Amino acid sequence: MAILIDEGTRLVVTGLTGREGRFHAKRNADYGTKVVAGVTPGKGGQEVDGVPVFDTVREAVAETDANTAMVFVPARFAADSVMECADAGIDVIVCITEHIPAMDMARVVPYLHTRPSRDITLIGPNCPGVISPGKANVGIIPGEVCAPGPVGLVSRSGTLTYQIVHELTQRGIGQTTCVGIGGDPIPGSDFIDILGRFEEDPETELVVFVGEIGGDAEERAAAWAEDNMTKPIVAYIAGFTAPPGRRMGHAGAIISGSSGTAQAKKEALEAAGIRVGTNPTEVAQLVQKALG
Amino acid sequence: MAILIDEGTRLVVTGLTGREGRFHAKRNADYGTKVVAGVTPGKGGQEVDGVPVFDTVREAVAETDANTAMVFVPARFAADSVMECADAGIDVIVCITEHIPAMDMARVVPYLHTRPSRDITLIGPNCPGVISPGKANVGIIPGEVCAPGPVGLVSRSGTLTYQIVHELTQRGIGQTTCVGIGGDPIPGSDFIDILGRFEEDPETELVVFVGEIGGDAEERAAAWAEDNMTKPIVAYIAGFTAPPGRRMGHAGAIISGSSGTAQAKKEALEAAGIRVGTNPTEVAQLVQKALG
Amino acid sequence: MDLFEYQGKQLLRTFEVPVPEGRVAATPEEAEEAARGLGGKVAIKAQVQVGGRGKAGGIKLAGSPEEARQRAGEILGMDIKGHRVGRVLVERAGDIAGEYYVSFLVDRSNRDFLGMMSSEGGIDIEEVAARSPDSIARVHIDPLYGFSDFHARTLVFGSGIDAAARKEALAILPKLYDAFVGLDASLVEINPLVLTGEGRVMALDAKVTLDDSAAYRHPNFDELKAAHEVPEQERLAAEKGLNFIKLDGDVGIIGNGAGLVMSTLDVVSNAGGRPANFLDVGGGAGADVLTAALEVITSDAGVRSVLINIFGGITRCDAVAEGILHAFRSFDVTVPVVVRLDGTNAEEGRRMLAESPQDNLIPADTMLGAAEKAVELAKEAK
Amino acid sequence: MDLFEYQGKQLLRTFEVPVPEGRVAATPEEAEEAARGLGGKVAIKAQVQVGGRGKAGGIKLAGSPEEARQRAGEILGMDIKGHRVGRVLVERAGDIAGEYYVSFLVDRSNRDFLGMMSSEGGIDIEEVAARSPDSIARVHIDPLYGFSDFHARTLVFGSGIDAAARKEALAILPKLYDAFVGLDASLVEINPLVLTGEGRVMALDAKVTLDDSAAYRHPNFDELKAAHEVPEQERLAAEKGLNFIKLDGDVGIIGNGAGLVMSTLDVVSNAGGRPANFLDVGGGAGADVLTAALEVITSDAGVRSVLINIFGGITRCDAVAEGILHAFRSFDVTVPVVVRLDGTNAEEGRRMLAESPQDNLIPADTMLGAAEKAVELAKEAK
Repeated sequence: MAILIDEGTRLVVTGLTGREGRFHAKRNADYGTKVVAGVTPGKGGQEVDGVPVFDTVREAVAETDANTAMVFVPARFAADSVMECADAGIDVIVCITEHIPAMDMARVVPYLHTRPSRDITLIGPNCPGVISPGKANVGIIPGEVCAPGPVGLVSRSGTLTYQIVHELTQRGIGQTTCVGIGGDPIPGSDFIDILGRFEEDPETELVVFVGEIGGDAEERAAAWAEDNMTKPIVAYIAGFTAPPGRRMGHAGAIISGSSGTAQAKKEALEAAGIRVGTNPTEVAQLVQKALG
Repeated sequence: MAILIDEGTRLVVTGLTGREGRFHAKRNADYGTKVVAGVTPGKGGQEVDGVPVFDTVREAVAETDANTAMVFVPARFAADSVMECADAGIDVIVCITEHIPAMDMARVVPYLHTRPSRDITLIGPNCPGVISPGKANVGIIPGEVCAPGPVGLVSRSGTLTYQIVHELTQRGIGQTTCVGIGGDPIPGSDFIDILGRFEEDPETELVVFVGEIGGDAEERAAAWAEDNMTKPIVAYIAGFTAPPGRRMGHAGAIISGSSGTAQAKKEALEAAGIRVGTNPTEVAQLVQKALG
Repeated sequence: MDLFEYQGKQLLRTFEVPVPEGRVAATPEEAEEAARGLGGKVAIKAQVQVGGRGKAGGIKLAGSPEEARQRAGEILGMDIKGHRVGRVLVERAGDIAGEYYVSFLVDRSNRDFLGMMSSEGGIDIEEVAARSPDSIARVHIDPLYGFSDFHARTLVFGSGIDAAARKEALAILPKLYDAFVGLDASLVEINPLVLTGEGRVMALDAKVTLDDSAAYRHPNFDELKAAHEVPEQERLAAEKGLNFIKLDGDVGIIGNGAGLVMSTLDVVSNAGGRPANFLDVGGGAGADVLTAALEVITSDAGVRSVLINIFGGITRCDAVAEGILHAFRSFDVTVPVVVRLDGTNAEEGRRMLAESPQDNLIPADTMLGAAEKAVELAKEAK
Repeated sequence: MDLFEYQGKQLLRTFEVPVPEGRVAATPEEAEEAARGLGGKVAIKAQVQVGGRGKAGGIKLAGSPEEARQRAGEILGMDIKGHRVGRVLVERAGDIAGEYYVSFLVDRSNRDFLGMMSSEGGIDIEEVAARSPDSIARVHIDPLYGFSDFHARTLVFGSGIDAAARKEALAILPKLYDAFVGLDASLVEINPLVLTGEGRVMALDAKVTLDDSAAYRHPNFDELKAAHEVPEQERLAAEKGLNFIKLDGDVGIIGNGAGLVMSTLDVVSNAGGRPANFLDVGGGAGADVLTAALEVITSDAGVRSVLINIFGGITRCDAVAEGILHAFRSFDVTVPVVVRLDGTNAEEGRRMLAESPQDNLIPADTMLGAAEKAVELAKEAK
């Protein structure tokens, strides 16, 4: 088992005919992911590396039974592409595109969450994607650093995720699934959404949780985990010495009652009984210890 | 028991200081309904027939624990008033106001249905309201024609509802609750929503269902009832000899695959095992027979 | 309100939806002048709110201003399925390379909006739906989110319209949706949307239905409405705020509330009668409204008897009785009037009627009884 | 991007939000002319992006154009909490009858928008929240539905602002919301919103933060940005598409990805070092980007050692190595550069670096090891 993606994943890639889309779709396919379709309006009927291209996601789904989508179109078209995937019946959408305006995501995320009788999961935007080692890779996480095993990982960061996964794998600790949720103001999925899935996944024995300064997603996740998670969690927070940002200012701080600093997040996590490593190496050591 | 409203109903009336609002709120209070607050922006602090008036619904709820709202403001302010009630924590909203633009309801109804962790029921707009005889009356249904008993009634019509209730009461057949859902293109609640509640209400033994020509709400309800209702239903459809409307034309007809005629609705209901009376008197006779 | 084609196109133009250049004419001379202004070949199109005008001879081409006058003369005044042609639309005509169908409407069942597009235009969409359902692409639009680019692509690529028409169609669809929402329409239907010989895409016809409830936020609503010819009695009733519809039987019907009125029509039919007309006095009608209603109903020459069926809620039956009695005092009511009152203050109302000396004012106890009596009296009066 | 007060007000004015009449001045003479144009009493306000400018002497009143010149001369060039005052806003000043607070912002936790209003304005909202939380009304706004009249009433009546200010405040709030959404802002904060002696309500201050990702749909974005003074090195880096931040230590840091860079800063600090600056080369950086990054980093005089920490994903480590080697060939790199490579093509990259004859190019196997080495070398260099 794994979460979100596995051997049953049939991937449609929007923006497949673009340089980046084609490059990463090829890497995902080489990893073993079933990349069954691409979508670029007006290019229906073409092929890219043997993958058929359609004009619309709806057509791609009808012809190939795609059940998962990777969105790789430029920022100004990405929100629309995410909705097209949802409308076409895709339930797991991974949006790699960065720099999507927050106003777009502020409308798309609630749109996805309120489709009647549907449970649509959006990962991202501005994220490295999802990998279930040995099963499927959707996104840009380098498959070589991962290995199958009992750890679930969820992270707001990209390369920092690779670093931590690398440290785990080097110690012989594999992963069920690694999920990069992205660092945008309004992510499709937050820590809580993914923690809940790991809690329900029988193969995941422990969860690694990688946060950053800013916002209060880590604090909320800590509170939620205390009440809802039975599996052990090891956390890491980046940004203890980063210069404070100006984003949101006073008004932002009084919404959440949180300062958003790494120290505050660490304290919230520890108060919820979650161990926090001071660097990626220590995180891997804590995981090793916890798994016994 | 009853559905939607009962002895525990604490009613806030928006538009209480208007002529119509005041008149009907008084009638509802005289019937025994607990009318605890009115709302008119800028008139907070006043009283109407002993009922305190507040500037906002939020304040009214905070001060009086109102749990049900009756919306009686003019059409151009009604959609906003409905949303204000929802935002203030009210879960049962009865909107009497007629002539609300369909575009407004097209946005308000899905808005209400997608509030996270909330189950908000809107009855109406353009409806006569809800009465649970002997318990509470919210709206303009004349309480005198009703009596407590085992029949649940749901209707798209106003005065036709009174006629049918009257026929039942005259035969000694009382009602748990009578619900006028209104005849607008996009109603807050449709037949299915209300049938489901009657099915779950232990005191309701039989449901009377009053439809009209136009749309396909009756056909959908018939199909739903066949699969989901264990309680007997007696139906009435008005408009067998009404001249065909031009509304929606061909495009409308192909959406639902239904002609929207009374005959088509009757056939759909009968195909679902529901008896259909040819006039209000016969409906009452069928109910009498079914109750034994 | 259903708009005339020319009105719909005028409004669509304000949303930048391309439509052929055209002018409205009410006389052959105006049509000639319009054709001269437009230059070249023109189409003369009857402005009626009924389908099939083409087959009925309501659309003709003209190659010159003189011919335009002649064709307009043939079309103006025509009767198309009961609709008299009072105006024609004179439009520049050109080659057509493709005909499609597109519409936006309120989908009551799904509580959302529906967009439809088909590669087969110019014929009834119902016919297309029956014959080649796959040629119709449909997309549901969440009224909260609105129309996004993918909705347009779903319609354009899904319907399989000609590749040459795609780009402009993709640009036109959001404008049509904006018009649909911005006009408070319940239907915007373009049939056909055409690809011209020059490769342009435009709306060759337009069926737009506006929401009367939203009239208050559209200052031009009354002006649009004024162009519609309404039968004299309906107009008279409308002026008094009453909803009057003419039918072809002999029992005049007054009731309060659409459902009760429809039910009354059904009951009269079941009793073997045929309604001559009906009039809904709505909720909370006072004495003056009833007097006016009776005046309108009895002014219909086909009426042999009248059935007044009132169930009082907001409406008070004593006020209804007062209005009826006032009508009898104010003008000559020659036909029998059967009155059934129930609900609020019904006893008082019945007492007032019972005390009236009028022979042709007949109280009834029940709706069924009242209907039977009115039908019987109408038959006797023949 | 955080806007200057005068920029925020310019934009709000386009959404019909009332603001005092005013002009920007960069010299005392311009301030004098602005004051003459406005007439009467004016306020001279330092344009800096930091709170507390009033207490710091950054806001002064002037009764005449001459006095305006004098006051502007005092304020221009001031240093307010590290921000140099380059411009002042000269605004017409009047009596104030009430001061309130209002803001709209993206609420990340609830994935919606939040509107806040308080009857206590002119002071930090955090202070108000701590002292009298009941004076702050809050309303969540569904981005799909937007701002409705009841949201405005909830804020206005809920905050308890003066009755005399209600009507205009109710009219201003939807405009502020329109500005918030229309500008792609993440924050629009008016503190204070004032009731003037004449009974008008207007925005006396404005803090507007725009979403850089939405710049493409705002043609004026670059112009607004151009008014912001950026340190020379940051500007240089930005021109090359790099994200450079100056700090006050001695270890220069280059990494790929914000999270990894932040983590590297933390690890350097834990190893007893102090970062001099950091530079995120982002995803997929090629050789030229690394060369440029090294050039920017080493041009910082405070740098005693450099730590390059790359985890290759899209970024290929061989390209990174090539860029570093190219930098060493292209310009004089005098400080030691510790390089740690992992991920895509790491072996090839490490081999390339190992073959380099440069003494001050030091490969490291792990992130921790690399950080310790860089810290040690920085200390040695002192």
